[in-house]
Amino acid sequence: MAEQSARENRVGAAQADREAPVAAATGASRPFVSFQDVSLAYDDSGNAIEDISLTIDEGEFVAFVGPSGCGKSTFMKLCTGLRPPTTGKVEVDGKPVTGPLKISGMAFQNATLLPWRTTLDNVLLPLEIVEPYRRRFRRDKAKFVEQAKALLRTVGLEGYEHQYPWQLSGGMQQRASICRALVHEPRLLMLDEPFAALDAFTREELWCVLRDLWEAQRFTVVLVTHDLREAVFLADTVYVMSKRPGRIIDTHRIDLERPRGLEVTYSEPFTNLVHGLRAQIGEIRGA
Amino acid sequence: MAEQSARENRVGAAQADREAPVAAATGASRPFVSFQDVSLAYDDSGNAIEDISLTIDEGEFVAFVGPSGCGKSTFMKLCTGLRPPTTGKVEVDGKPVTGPLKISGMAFQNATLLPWRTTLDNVLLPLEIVEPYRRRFRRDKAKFVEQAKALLRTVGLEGYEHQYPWQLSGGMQQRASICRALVHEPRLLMLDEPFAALDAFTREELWCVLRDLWEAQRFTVVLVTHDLREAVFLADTVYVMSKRPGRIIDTHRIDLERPRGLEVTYSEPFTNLVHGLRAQIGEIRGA
Amino acid sequence: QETRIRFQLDWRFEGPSAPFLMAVERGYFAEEGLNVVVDSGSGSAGAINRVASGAYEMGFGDMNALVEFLANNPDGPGIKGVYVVYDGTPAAVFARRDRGIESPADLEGKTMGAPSFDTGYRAWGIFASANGLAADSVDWQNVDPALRETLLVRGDVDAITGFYFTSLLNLESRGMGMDDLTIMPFPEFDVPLYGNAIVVSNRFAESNPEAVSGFLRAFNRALRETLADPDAAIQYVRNRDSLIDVEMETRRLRLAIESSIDTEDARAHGAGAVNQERLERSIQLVADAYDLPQVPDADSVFSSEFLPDQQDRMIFPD
Amino acid sequence: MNNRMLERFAPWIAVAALVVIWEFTVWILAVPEFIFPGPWATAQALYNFAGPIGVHSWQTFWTTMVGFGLGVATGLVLGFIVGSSRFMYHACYPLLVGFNAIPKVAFVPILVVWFGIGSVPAILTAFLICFFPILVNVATGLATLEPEMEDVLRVLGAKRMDVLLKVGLPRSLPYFFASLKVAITLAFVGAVVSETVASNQGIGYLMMSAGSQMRMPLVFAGLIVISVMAMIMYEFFAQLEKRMTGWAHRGQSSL
Amino acid sequence: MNNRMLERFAPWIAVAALVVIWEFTVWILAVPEFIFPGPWATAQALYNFAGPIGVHSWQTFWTTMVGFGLGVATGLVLGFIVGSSRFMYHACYPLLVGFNAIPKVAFVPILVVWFGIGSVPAILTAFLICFFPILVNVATGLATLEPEMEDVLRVLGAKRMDVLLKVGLPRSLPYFFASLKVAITLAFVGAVVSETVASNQGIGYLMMSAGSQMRMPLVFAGLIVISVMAMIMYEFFAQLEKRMTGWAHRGQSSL
Ligand SMILES: Nc1ncnc2c1ncn2[C@@H]1O[C@H](COP(=O)(O)OP(=O)(O)OP(=O)(O)O)[C@@H](O)[C@H]1O
Ligand SMILES: Nc1ncnc2c1ncn2[C@@H]1O[C@H](COP(=O)(O)OP(=O)(O)OP(=O)(O)O)[C@@H](O)[C@H]1O
Ligand SMILES: Cc1ncc(C[n+]2csc(CCO)c2C)c(N)n1
Ligand SMILES: [Mg+2]
Ligand SMILES: [Mg+2]
Repeated sequence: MAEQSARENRVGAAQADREAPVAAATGASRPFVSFQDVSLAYDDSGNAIEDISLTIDEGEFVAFVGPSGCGKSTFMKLCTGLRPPTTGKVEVDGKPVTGPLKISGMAFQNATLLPWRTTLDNVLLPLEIVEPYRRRFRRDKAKFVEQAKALLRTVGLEGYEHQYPWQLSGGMQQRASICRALVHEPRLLMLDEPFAALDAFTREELWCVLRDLWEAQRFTVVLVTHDLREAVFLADTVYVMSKRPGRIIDTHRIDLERPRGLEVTYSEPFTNLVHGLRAQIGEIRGA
Repeated sequence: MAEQSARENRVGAAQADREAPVAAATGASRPFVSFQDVSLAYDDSGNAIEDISLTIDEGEFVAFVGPSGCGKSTFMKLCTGLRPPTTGKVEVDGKPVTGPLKISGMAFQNATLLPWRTTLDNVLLPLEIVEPYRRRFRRDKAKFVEQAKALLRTVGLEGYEHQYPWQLSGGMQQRASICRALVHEPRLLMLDEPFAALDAFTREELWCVLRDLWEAQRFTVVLVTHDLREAVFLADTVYVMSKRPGRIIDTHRIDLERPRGLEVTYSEPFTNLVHGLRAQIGEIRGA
Repeated sequence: QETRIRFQLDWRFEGPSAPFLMAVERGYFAEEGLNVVVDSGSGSAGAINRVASGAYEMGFGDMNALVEFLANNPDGPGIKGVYVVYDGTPAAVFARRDRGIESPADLEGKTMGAPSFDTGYRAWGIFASANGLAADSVDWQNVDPALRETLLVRGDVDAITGFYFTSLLNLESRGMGMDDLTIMPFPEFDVPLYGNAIVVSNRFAESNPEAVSGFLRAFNRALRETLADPDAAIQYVRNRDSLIDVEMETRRLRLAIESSIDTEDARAHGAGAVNQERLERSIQLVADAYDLPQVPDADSVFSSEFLPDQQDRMIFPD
Repeated sequence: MNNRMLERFAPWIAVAALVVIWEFTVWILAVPEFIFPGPWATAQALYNFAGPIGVHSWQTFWTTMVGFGLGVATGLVLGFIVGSSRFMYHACYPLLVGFNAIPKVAFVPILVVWFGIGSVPAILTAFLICFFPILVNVATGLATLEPEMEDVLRVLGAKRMDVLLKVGLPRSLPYFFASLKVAITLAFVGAVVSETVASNQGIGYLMMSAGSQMRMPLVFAGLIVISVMAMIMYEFFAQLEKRMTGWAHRGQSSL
Repeated sequence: MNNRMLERFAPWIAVAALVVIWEFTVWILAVPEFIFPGPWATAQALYNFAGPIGVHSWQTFWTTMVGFGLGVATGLVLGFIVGSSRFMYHACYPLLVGFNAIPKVAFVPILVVWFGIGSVPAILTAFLICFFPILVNVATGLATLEPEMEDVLRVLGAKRMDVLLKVGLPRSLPYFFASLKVAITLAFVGAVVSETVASNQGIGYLMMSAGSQMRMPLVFAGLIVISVMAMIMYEFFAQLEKRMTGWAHRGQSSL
């Protein structure tokens, strides 16, 4: 059953999927992020991404996969408004994106923790900036600190709250950075290869943490990853991007039942999906 | 496929006109790196790694795996002399390590390219520092540039030589950093999660590049990775480290025949090894 | 109802400022209904500027600089002298005897040092023509006031100009005494210029003529006591600035009195006053030597109307 | 531990070395006291006039501090403005450089006319002379902020001001402190120079007055006192810096 | 394009604004010319004395440049030493701060005595006054080098010198240029101040001499000329900086 749908997707018209995205598990879906013919050229060396058109529903969990340098991080920057598109239109929550959004949280590809702040203070940063936390920050500091500590605990950083980022290992920095992206409960969560520096077990543990958070709050997630199992396990939709200039060349709906447990990764539909994706990316690279 | 073999050939060609590689230890092995009861504590929060005793032979390819934060990068720092051990003794090439070695090349966990140098100049950096290249650098610059460009080509960065690091994607930076570690043909090559930011295909391609270089020159390689398939595919010996404080809790000899082709990764002995390792690491974490 | 007067000295608190400080401390100004604040200055010419600018009501500055100011700023704020203290300009030439300089004529072809604002340098043309010397027959070196004596002692220059009672002391402390020097004070070499005078801005003098008269009365009284007992007067300087070298300042005060205050003219006409004819002549000389655009009127340069009576100004001890 | 001891005593060792060199130079070149007094004569002057020197020092110290405070505030604000807008950068920088190439003594007479002689011209001169290095380093810090670090805040929808306060300033803090070291010395120079022209008090007055009486040991005593005051301020900032920018100096520990 | 034009003209707009403010201030406060001449009187003086001003400017310019060159070299070397050793940092920094708090005019007489009247004291004063900001920024750059970046070279067995040259210096280059901006202004101040003490040439002499003749417009013309020379040097360094530290200013383009 699932195998069949995977095959359908691979063969099926990407066009159709894009125009009519299927509702996220809740049922009623509302377009939240929409790209219309978006291209971006950093300089005169040509487009980094090209002609991207897609819609992400509110509460949808999407993943992007594609070869290194294809423009995934660039897509993230466009989505959060860090960069304006060279051509085309980006809309989030019905409004055109003119500058950085106030509703997003992002874990960058490299952790970019601020070296003058302890891990805890780094995680608290969004609460100092984003309303309505900002207004209450001084008053409710103790509460916020508790929240941040709880979050750090879930990623296994208990006891490192008062360490500076440079005192953490690469993987620990990355985990702290994930906490920073989550702490203010953003409506749009952007994760750029958030688990790349982690061992398989920690990674899978964090998949579950993320899954549970998402199940509970149903924010919109955009995940960039090179781990196809990760993409399939977590996402509702997986977008496949081509080599530079990056275009969306395929869209896979992942219909695995939710909530998904780790055991699903050993199921056949899952492995089929992963292998399908893998083969497709292999083709792209060959092309 | 054809493209890949062409690439491999080019690597080989670049190799041919280089210096005579260090005595390739095909059979006769000689201890090259030796750790005796080494521990390191960064601060008073306790040991980061503890009681490490091991020997790495000249020309051996070893891999380290272990949970995030267990001390793998710390081990690398000890090995290259960037840090002195708190207790114990580190010897490389028969001499105690008192400061940074002059015979090593290292790809750090985060790319750490110098932002004021173009990609090409970043790759050339070791040649400006390490003897005997240093002495000849001005004279033979054109030749060195050719070598560096060839190396960049093998990792798929052709055309990006004159870009600055911040104009590259995360994975591209990491690939440039690998080139920088290789360009001066170090006798001891240290790679700290070098392929973490790459998609599966680029990654496997680079496995082969690394394998071929190693087969040709038989330098000593220490690889840290979270990808168990990577460890098993490339290494002669896989060391498994425990949670912090990191100790070596197991050593796996990988007896897969060399040279190994990518098809070996689908063979049963390979998958058994990977699963075995995986299970073991799962236990460590559980403990 | 006290009248407030900000008073600008020509220089730091040194021996010659004794009468001003004495008048403050003994309450002579207060007795005249004045509240006088005395500030140290940074040059006899600078004092003119500071009074003219309105930063100070009165000051102690160089008459020749005053002439220059009036000539350059005919439409500017008026300022005038009301009491000449240094009847003869203290400017003097100090020359090295071992360079064969015994008289003005010997200065020909020599190198002389002075700061560019020094009266001796500015009025050099007057000195030269009065002594039969071509004005451009010496080379001038611009040097900081604190450096000129050092350069003379080291022989970098053959002669310097400077205030008599300052340069002499400075040279002596560098081991060059009267015996090694040919000293040519301008007044003794037919330069009739006046030296420093008490000056007042016209604006203040017009609105507070009584205050100006009162100031001069009080000052005149203090000057009399200073002339009578310089050693005692120095105490008032010391009280204001405890860092001074009492012995040296006493010496400076005595030299100032001998060379510039207690002159024949002053003894004859009383301290503070000017000789109208000499004043006019010196204005003309300054106008020529300084190359001024016009010659200020003698009445705009000095006014005797605020001076105490002549017999009150006969203050010189026998 | 031994190393730390060495560090603690390093400044004293250096001072001692300097005094020895000074004495030795004066002795070997037979420099006369009225040009360049030796440390001994200077120490005597310091001792003999300790009282008045103390009074004058205090005057110089507080005027310098007020001017310095103004300078820091102005330097920060202008640095902010210049560093965060390309237009202001291009418009203001050349002018500011031009302004700062003017010896500030030239302004003292004007200040005297407006404010009379005394503490105000000294404060203002100290201020005018010392804000520029701060401005330059703050502006440079903000203008060279890595976009990656900026993005961390921008992605949260932070306002420009937030970015500057939370990333720009902390990041340029080591250089801000560096500029304080330059600025404090200039502030002292400014105050002292102003006092030489327009004051009855302060080390500048003392030096001028001693200089015109050719008492070079006293002049040098004044110079020493300025140096010492500046060094004390330096120590103060060094402590502050240590607490606030330890993260930036972490490399040093392993050297 | 429009933006770039605006940037190009920004300094001229600022200069024009300044002149207007200057004229307006002089006019509204009715400041007399003998204290603070307006731009018109200054311009006239500039025009009327263009010849001598040119000669004096050239003297000041070249002495300043020589002194500045020495200062840059010394600042770099001392910054290197101070920035790369904790011991030297602790030993030298306080002393250097103390030294720099001393107004350099105080040394001019000594320099004149040792080197005679002429260009040498001006050069040396410019040098003494300008090396410190460079030293401070270079030292700070080296002392705050991220260990991660250092390790890139250290792992190759690079000598300390290599690390400093290949990583330390490039990394602190933006701040090195920042310090040049401060240093060039100080160098001009130093040369001019020295010329006022003992010289027959240079803008310092011209200003002294004009000042003693109460020709304030000419004094101000001198000040303007110094400013302009400093601004020209600034433009020169700005061009150099643009070529050499573009990588550090990359954030600005997107602002
Ligand atoms: N700031 C920049 N200036 C110029 N070019 C850039 C810049 N950032 C990225 N690029 C280029 O844009 C392309 C896409 O980069 P991007 O970072 O989006 O890739 P990516 O898909 O995230 O790759 P990776 O998986 O390696 O992180 C690359 O070719 C890169 O060289
Ligand atoms: N500079 C430092 N100062 C203090 N503690 C440090 C420092 N660097 C690392 N540590 C600590 O040492 C431990 C081991 O760190 P290390 O970087 O070696 O881990 P790792 O095995 O490389 O982990 P990862 O896979 O996440 O990169 C961690 O707990 C970390 O917090
Ligand atoms: C850094 C610096 N040091 C000293 C001075 C002061 N100055 C210049 S000229 C002069 C003597 C005037 O007769 C004095 C005291 C300054 N402006 N800037
Ligand atoms: Mg990326
Ligand atoms: Mg690591």
